[in-house]
Amino acid sequence: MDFGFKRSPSSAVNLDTVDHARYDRLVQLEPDALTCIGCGSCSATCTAAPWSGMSVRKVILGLQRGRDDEVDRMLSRCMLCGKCTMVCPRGINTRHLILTLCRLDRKGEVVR
Amino acid sequence: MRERFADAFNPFVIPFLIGMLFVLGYCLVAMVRVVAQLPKADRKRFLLSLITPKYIWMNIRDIFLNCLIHVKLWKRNKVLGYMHSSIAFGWFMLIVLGHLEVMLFLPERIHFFYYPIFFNFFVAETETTLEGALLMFLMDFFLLMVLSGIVLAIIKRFASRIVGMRRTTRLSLLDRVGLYALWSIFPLRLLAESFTAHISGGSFLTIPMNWIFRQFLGNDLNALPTWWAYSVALCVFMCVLPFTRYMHIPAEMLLIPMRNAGIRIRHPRKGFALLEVYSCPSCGVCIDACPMSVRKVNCQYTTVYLNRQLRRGNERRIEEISDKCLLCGKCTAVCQVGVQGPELRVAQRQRRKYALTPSYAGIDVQPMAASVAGAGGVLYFAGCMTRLTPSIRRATTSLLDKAGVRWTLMDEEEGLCCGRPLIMAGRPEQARELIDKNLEIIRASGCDTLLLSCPICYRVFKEEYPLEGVRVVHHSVFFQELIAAGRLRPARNEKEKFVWHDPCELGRGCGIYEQPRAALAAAGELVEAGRNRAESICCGGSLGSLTLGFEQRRAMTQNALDNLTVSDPSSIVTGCPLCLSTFGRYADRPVRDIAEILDSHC
Amino acid sequence: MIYQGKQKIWADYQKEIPDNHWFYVRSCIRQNFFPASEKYFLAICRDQLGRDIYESEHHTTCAGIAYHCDTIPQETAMTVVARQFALMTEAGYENLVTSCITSFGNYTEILETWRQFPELEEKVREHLWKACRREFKKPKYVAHASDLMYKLRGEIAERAHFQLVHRATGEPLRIVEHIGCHYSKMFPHKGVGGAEYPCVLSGMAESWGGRVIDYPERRHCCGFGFRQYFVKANRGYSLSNTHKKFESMEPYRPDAIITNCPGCPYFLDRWQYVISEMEGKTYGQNGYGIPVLTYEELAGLVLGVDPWNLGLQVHQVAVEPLLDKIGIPYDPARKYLGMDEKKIMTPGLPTSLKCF
Amino acid sequence: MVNRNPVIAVIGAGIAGLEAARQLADLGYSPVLIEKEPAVGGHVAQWNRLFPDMTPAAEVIDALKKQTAKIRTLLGTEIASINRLKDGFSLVLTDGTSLLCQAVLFATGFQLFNAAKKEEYGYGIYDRVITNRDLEAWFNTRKDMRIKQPEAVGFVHCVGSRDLKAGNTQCSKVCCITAIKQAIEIKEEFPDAEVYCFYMDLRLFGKKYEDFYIKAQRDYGIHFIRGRVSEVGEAIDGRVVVKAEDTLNGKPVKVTLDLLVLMAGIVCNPDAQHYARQVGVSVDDDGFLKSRDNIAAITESSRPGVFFAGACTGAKTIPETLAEARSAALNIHHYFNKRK
Repeated sequence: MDFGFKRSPSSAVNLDTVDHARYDRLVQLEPDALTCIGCGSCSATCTAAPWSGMSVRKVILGLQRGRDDEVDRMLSRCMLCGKCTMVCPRGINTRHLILTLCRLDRKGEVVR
Repeated sequence: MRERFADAFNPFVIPFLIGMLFVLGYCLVAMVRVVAQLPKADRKRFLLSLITPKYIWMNIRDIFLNCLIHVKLWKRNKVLGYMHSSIAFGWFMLIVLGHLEVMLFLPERIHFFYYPIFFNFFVAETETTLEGALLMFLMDFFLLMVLSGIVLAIIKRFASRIVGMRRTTRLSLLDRVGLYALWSIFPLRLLAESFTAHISGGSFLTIPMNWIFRQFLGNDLNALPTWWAYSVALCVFMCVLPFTRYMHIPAEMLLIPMRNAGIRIRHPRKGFALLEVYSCPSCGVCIDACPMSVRKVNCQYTTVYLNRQLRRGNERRIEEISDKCLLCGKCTAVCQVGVQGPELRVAQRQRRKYALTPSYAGIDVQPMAASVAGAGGVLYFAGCMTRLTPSIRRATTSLLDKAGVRWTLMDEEEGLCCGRPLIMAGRPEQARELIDKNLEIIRASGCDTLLLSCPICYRVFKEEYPLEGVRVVHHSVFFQELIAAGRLRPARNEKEKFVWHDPCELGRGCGIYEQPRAALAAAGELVEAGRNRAESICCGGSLGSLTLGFEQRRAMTQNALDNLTVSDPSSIVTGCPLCLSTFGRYADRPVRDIAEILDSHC
Repeated sequence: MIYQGKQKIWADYQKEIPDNHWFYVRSCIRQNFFPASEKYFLAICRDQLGRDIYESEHHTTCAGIAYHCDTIPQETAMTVVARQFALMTEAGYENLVTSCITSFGNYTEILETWRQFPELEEKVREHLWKACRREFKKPKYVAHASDLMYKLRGEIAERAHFQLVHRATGEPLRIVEHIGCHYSKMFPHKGVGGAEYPCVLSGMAESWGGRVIDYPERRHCCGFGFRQYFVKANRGYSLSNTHKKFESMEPYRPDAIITNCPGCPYFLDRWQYVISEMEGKTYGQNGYGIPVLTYEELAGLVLGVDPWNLGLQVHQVAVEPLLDKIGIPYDPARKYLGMDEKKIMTPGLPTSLKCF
Repeated sequence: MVNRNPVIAVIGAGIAGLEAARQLADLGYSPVLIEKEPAVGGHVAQWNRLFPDMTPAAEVIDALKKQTAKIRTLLGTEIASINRLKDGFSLVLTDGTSLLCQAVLFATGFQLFNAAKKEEYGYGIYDRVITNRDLEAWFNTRKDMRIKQPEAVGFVHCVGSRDLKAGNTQCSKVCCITAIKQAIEIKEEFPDAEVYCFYMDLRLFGKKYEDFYIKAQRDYGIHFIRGRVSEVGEAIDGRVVVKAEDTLNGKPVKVTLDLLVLMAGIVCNPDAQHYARQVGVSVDDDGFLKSRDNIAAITESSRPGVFFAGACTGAKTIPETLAEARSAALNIHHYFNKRK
């Protein structure tokens, strides 16, 4: 019988071991991504957000925290309407950032 | 009238023959390749058009007007127009007349390629006969015409501003070779014919020169070398032609019938795209036209260089150039041969491979349902951008109410993107998914008019959505009609001075120029921008560019604003939310959407 | 690690612990898990160190478990606690020492609440009177039994038969101290050494010859956390906490874990078995687990009490390796003999955790 | 100009004291600088470079020193007691002498929060945990065993600021920008090191601060994590394990660092409170000296003849402090003009 003896996975992110290859490549191609201040304007204005939870802020952060599945889930809902780029207070070209990310595989290589 | 040489041959014609055969052979092969690369349907369509009288006439006319007379260029710039047509048409006439002479006097020699070209060497004619004198005169006349063109060309090369071009293209090495060959051909012909004028006869140009030469050197010795030089110059020109911008001369002759047949770019590198690339004369008109060129560093991203890189197959540069462009379409508008810069670039963007492909199939459109069934029902799609410029939406809906239109919003709470941004980014399949979703909503609404206040949306709904029975209309047009029908009565205010900015997607994109102006004229005084209509300057905010940074766009916006304010309007009016917010950022005077203006006057 | 830094902090968190005359309240669960611990605490204090410690058979639970499981309101708990105070007052004592950490936390929390809301205290006095006609004086001092033993550690060291030293190498044993959350995390100044670096257990371990090791997850809860363990759905969470601690202490190769809380030793001990069954992983040296002792058991060992009388046989993790290291004699044959020297049942052996 | 030249006791010879004394001297008064340390310059003298232009702190101090060279300065001297007289004050100094003056200027400055009080961060317990001051000292001397080729460095903002539990609910104002400055300097020293800043809020209010921040992000790739460090532990190799919540991500984060720098906040100098009580000047509930008015008269106390300059009334940046010192001098000048 089941006594409930199991190990729940830890939700903590270990920055020592987290894999951020894709993020590193991204900031090479789109250095402005570094200047994100997580203000959330992009998410707030996002056309896809209401039904998909898309958020460029979370994408940029998620990549640094190794949450690639979540990142891909969000990216695959973006419609490239470009509103996020219009509102970004730091002038990040979020639209191209998304396109660039879609071209990178998990290892951060541009797919050919 | 007598033939000078019994064997009707001289070795100096050999270079010319080589060049001639080479260039003809090359062009033939190239032409076959291009046609072969077309998709089956397109090829059929094209070949059919070649035997359809309507198209035949159209093609002949266009080729004559564009390739020889360069009417487009005349309209844009008289000097350049004269320069090009004098060379092209003059040369053409020299060839025609040459053949005419042969046909008239020595029909049996017509099968010699070189005879018409070097007629004056092989045949001694007297100008005493009428036709002789006439032909001689015409020959010299057209030669003079060409020479005048050449002189202009040389001036243009060294001081482009004199002929009214701010920037001109950087020439590649072969281009230079071709250029100098071209320049030398006609002076050499003049020399050659002058040296032989006392034997073969001549006219107002060659006779006097012949006389001058005879004062200080015996001609007969000089005659042959000059003919050699003339033939060699021709040879050089024809041999390098396929590898230089001069390839546009033959290419355009194929491009025109294909375009007339309605062929479009289907493959980024093959068929029609390839043909367009080769049709580019790298004249550089697009450099000045391109809104990006306000910053000199951006000149390298203009269409002329895209075509050059496409010829060279330099993938890195091709990607750079393709992604930088705003897709405003200005280059196409001014291009003499009508190379479609934006379409070419989008095609390149479509080549990309992606690790991640978005999908919208899962979206449930139920929450977005809107209903406005029945005749006269207007479904208003405000669009994503309009959410950042709510004034447009408010003004539009208020105008609809004032005109008593029965309407409903398609994206009241939330909505989907129209798909145009995805298409611009080179992801048409994904756009297709969105289009299907939006179609569901539109069809379900039962509307008979789809109203759009955003040209980006308007264009894609018009071009890509199968909306039989539903009228797709931009609000500027819709309101103009309401005014015409007297359902809207704007109070005209003389004191207000409006300038209309033609949004790229609305103007060049959909050819809508006059209705907005008419509507504005009803509200106040309408003034024009320095460059307007098909040549209006992109606001710099376009979604077309993937890589232009925010700061880089500023200069373009500023330049567009300077162009809009030449006649000092009291406010700048546009019909695009993107232009509105982009201009609004830097404008020194109010920027309004046409709906706002009309609403405040009704 | 700068040891002086810790000493400085310890100096800031010294609580006054009277030397003698205590009223002792037992823990609900320890009597079942570690029956000998409380017995030997009293034995050591009374017989060996000659202290006066009184306990009343009338005292009940402090209701801490029910309170922390959200099954009773604090007022009820307060009234129950008030009754314990009444018993203490009646017995003529004013120093309260508790065996259970949660009780200690509970008493401290209630007294602190009364200090801030005297009206509540009045109300509870009323309740108590109505319920059982009793009255009480608030204790002068509330200490946890480990506080007391910390105070007496020196005297114990003097009487020590054994040192916490590896007999073979002469190296001090590597001891992990685990403090129950309710000891000082709520009121740092009520615990010896405060909340961040409590020295109540490390003090004992060191004065008895051991060396305390500090590892990143030192502060972490054992995972019991009442609702975490009692609610089956949360049990995985409870286990994960313990697992996290073991993973963090493993590289230090600890010889023993000592605790001062009813739940912690139980879970630190039993979860080692569960983890070994689930993942085949053991944390002690060569296949054994890390022995987990209560501070009373440790004191007992130091003072030369027979391991089986201390009830070390009811531990899941085998203590023999530790005994061997220290050099404490024991008779394996007597391990599972009951009080009456008759054999009680011998437990079956785990699959991967080495035991005897 | 006043006929006699009154004596003004300037308590503290940090930048506020020096600047005020210099201005007073120029106005024709005779200020006396009283400094308990053996040297002038206060905290700034211990700093290496100053935000946002990376000006060497020594430059600022040397300039002030030069301008105050002629002013009477009592170094290594503390005040045993202050008594108010009919029109002035008498100070008894620890060197036994006493000083009569007509006005007292508090330039007592601040004290760095004692980072050891945040026990969970283990300052003074873990070798690899240092404070902003320690780091500046290292920039100056390059002598600190704890700093050698770190691969990962962390900065904890708001240590002892905006923290009820640490007894200081105020924002220390300069730590955010200091942390960014020091992070950049660390990155310049050790370009390969990963640098993390753990912050609650980033308060970059001053001129060019935001540019500085963007520079730190874009040019130096410094990671900013919004979340307060909860606790620090020591790994077996002596590095420190830092735990925090990445609040923007809603997940706990854990990172092992070679060096953790605590941004100790600014609290009032206890001596100041002590002297203030003696002259009957009240202490505000934030622990700093209470100005007569926090908007119109920040440099005036509620008592005639007692004036404030600099951080004794609250955390301040260097330019603010200097400006205040000047305005205090001017206040004193008007004060004497009125009396005459």
